[in-house]
Amino acid sequence: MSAILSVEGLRYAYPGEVPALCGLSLEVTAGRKLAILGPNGAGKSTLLLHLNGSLRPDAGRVTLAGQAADYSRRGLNGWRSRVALVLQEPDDQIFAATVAEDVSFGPLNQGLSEAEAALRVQGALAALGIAGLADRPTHMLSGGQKKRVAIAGAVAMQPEVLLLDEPTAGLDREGAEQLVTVLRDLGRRGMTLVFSTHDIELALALADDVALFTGGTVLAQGGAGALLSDPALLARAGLRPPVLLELWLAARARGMCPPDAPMPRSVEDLVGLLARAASPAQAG
Amino acid sequence: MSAILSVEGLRYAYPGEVPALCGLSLEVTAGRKLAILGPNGAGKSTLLLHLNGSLRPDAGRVTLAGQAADYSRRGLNGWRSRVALVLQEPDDQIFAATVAEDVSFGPLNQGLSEAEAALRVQGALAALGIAGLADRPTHMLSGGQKKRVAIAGAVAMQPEVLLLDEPTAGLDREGAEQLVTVLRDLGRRGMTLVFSTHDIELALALADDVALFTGGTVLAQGGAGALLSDPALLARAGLRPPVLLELWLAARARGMCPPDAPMPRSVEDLVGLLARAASPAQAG
Amino acid sequence: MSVGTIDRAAGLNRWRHRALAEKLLIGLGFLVLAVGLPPWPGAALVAVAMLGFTFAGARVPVRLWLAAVALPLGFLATGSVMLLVQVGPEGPALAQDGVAAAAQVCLRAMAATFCLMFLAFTTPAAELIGGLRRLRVPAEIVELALLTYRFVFLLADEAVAMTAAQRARLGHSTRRRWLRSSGMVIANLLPRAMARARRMETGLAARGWQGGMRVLTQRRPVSVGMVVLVLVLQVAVGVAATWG
Amino acid sequence: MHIMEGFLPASHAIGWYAVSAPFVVAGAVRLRSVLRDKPEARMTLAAAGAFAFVLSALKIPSVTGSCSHPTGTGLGAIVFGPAVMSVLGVIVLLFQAVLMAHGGLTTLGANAFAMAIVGPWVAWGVWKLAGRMGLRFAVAVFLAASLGNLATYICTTLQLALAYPDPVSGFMGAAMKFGSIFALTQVPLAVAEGLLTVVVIEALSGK
Repeated sequence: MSAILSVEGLRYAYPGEVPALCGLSLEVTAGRKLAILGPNGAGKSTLLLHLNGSLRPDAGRVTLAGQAADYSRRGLNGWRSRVALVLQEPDDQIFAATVAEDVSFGPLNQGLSEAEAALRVQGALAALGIAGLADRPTHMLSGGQKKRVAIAGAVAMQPEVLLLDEPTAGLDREGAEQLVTVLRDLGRRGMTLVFSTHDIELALALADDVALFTGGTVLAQGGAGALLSDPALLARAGLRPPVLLELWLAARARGMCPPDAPMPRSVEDLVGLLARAASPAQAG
Repeated sequence: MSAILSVEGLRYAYPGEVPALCGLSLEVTAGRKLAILGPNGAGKSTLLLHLNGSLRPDAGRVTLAGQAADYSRRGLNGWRSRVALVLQEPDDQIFAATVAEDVSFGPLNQGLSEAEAALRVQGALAALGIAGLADRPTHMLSGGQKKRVAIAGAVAMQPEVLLLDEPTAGLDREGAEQLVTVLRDLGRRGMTLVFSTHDIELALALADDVALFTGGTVLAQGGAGALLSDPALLARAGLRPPVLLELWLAARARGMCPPDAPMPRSVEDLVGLLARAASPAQAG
Repeated sequence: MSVGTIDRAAGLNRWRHRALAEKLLIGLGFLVLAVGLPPWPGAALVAVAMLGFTFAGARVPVRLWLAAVALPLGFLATGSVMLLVQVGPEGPALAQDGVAAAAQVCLRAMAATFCLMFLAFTTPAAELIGGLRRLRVPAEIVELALLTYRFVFLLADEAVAMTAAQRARLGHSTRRRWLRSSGMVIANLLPRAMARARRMETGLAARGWQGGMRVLTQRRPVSVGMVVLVLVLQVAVGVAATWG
Repeated sequence: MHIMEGFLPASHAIGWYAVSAPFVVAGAVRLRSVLRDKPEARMTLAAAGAFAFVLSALKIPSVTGSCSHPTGTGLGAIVFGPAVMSVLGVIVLLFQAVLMAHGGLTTLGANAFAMAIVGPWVAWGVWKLAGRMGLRFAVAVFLAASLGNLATYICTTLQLALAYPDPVSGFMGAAMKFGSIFALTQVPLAVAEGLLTVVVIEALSGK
């Protein structure tokens, strides 16, 4: 368990505005999926922009694999090869005419040959499940497709860490579920994921760890299970537990669930728990 | 129960594209809240644009309070005074420098005097719970505030029907809940609401009736309770029931809920049902 | 027709995957013939050939094509009326050779327009712009054009949405209000365009952008048969028009 | 008013390319050095170009009851300067040709001269002059935009008259012919564009 990225005492204010980050510290553990969870306007995007050097803090520091951040042009290039950022709005990152062209942009910027870049493009499109879209003009994609193309553009750079700003914003449930599957898959291949979201259900479905954000600081950081099932803590960040956990907690409080059972992550889990409690004879 | 708006056999294709609406019929009952529910790309926004005459169908017809739609300039002006439309993206509809100025845009266009328009603005801002923002510059609003300003701009025209495209898109849970409260309130004052959404939880929380959309047609229209708790039907539209109803259905299937109990609309409702079933002695 | 209608058709027609060079040879080659040869029978032959390539070859949807050609034909109608009339000391009168002159111009302009329409309907604008690179246009200018292309669709969508929102609030109910509303749309579009530019800058920097905008472009193989066919046709048209 | 594809004889098409080329090449050279120093200026300029394009696709009502599209040359010249507009203007004209079948490739030189060179420079000149004369802000904007628009049309008229001189009265007669047709539609449009630009600039400076 090593911190691949960490920030300490980060402060930042956009010129002429109130501070967006007010002395914030956070660790990103290699190989895990971290949700930056909080309401809109809490400073989540601003933090992500600091994690790949797009913004430079007013005070505090960012450390990449133990090394203090290097904001020289060269330093930034190396940093962004290791830590890729996917913005919330895919249209802010997709600029080329076709999907394959667009995804090749990052690898070519990394100085790869055309042949290597072509392989990277293939690999990234396959990983995102959009190999069939390679020749599609980028302005003819649906919202969900655009999102995946933007992520493929980052994945093609083979970063160690992938930062995603509100990855499921604007997607319908099916689109969001497909994306979660793809992201889980990337995590399984060893990529570290950090994503911001105001959607606690997404955090429950995808995150190993959660950092609870509010008003430019981290209220709490820890394992997803513990944090997301603490209604008092969530309330302080203006959030409510996921419906599933709310039910679980309510049922447990009334003795309808075994108190020592693990947190349910799906409807099936919870129904199983309730059923076990209702007919204890079947329980393990 | 009279239909204030109805469409029959509506067909529409954007030039050079596959049809967005393929022979669609639908009724909007006065005084009720109708959710147009379906995945992205199902044609929901296109339908809303037909309901206030922004688009003219290739075939089929739209009827407003029993009268066939009149697409003359005069007819459209009258129609849009009675049926107001709020787009998904507030930035697309907020133009003026301050909130009050922006909200006055519609009433002034209706030919009201400045004094009358000012009253309308006051009323609309109060109805949306943002009277305090009247003098705020529009570029200094948060996402949730912008949304309410956009709705106030429509409400100030005192329409009979309010059409809303994805009203909670991009809002966090708190913002969405506040908006739902405001919209319920408008409904209580007699305004007919039609909103599109891919969020089945929103439909559950707000709608009286639901029209289930997929691929440019209405799969089913009916009361929210019956439709949203029919997993087979929802699956055909690429949707899953709300987590709450999924749990309810799963629990009922296992005999953990009374089969004749009404559909729960909140976590508390469901826990109550489960508790009643677990200790039948307490049950009514 | 919206801003993207023709370009969308260009991305969907049967010849979408033909090499750019072939389509340029057809479109530009015949365009040069249309303007360079005597209109009768040169331009007439070009027009027929282009209709063949457009509809039999690329299978461009006729209805869209007709909608797009209406605008230039409107211009042609007004323009050629001018050629029918002459203005002398005793006022306007029918020009002596006016009919012949107008017919010639009409023929040439129509043939040339068909060539332009062939290119527009079979080749996405981005591919055409990419072709400028090979004409040694400086990379910076080509990249600027490509980014402009990208922004055009995004801003056009925003403008369409803003206009729809204004209509819904009766912003076009009188001419005066319409003018004012249009001004507001434009005034709101400019800062949004600039904000978009800034966000794109961040987005691309995150992808290692250092100034250049190199991407892998797919070069499609040129079909020798097609090139020979086109060249033979062009020579034939040239010969027929010059000695015919 | 774009001159349509193929409307000009070959010699005129080539001639106007030759006339426009120095302006556009000078603009491109200048732009290239700007872009080398500040790569991020690409984004801003591309956004400006797209803005000009979208502007030209918007319908605005004219005083006579017809409606048409603003040229945006005045607004562009005031906001971005005329030198930049020469290159952006050519890019926009190219897109108008291939995305809307508006204008053409053989007539690109002639259209560029009218819309990307004459219009912006006249608008910019009027804008500067009006400023020096101490005219009111709104009046200066109005004059710059409407005269820039008008200059574009006068230029197009002269281009057409040069190509198709009247059989009896020659170039002057043709200029009157084309001019009288355009005057009917274009003068009100120039006024509309002037008013529109005032609304835009005032709203912009209010933000």
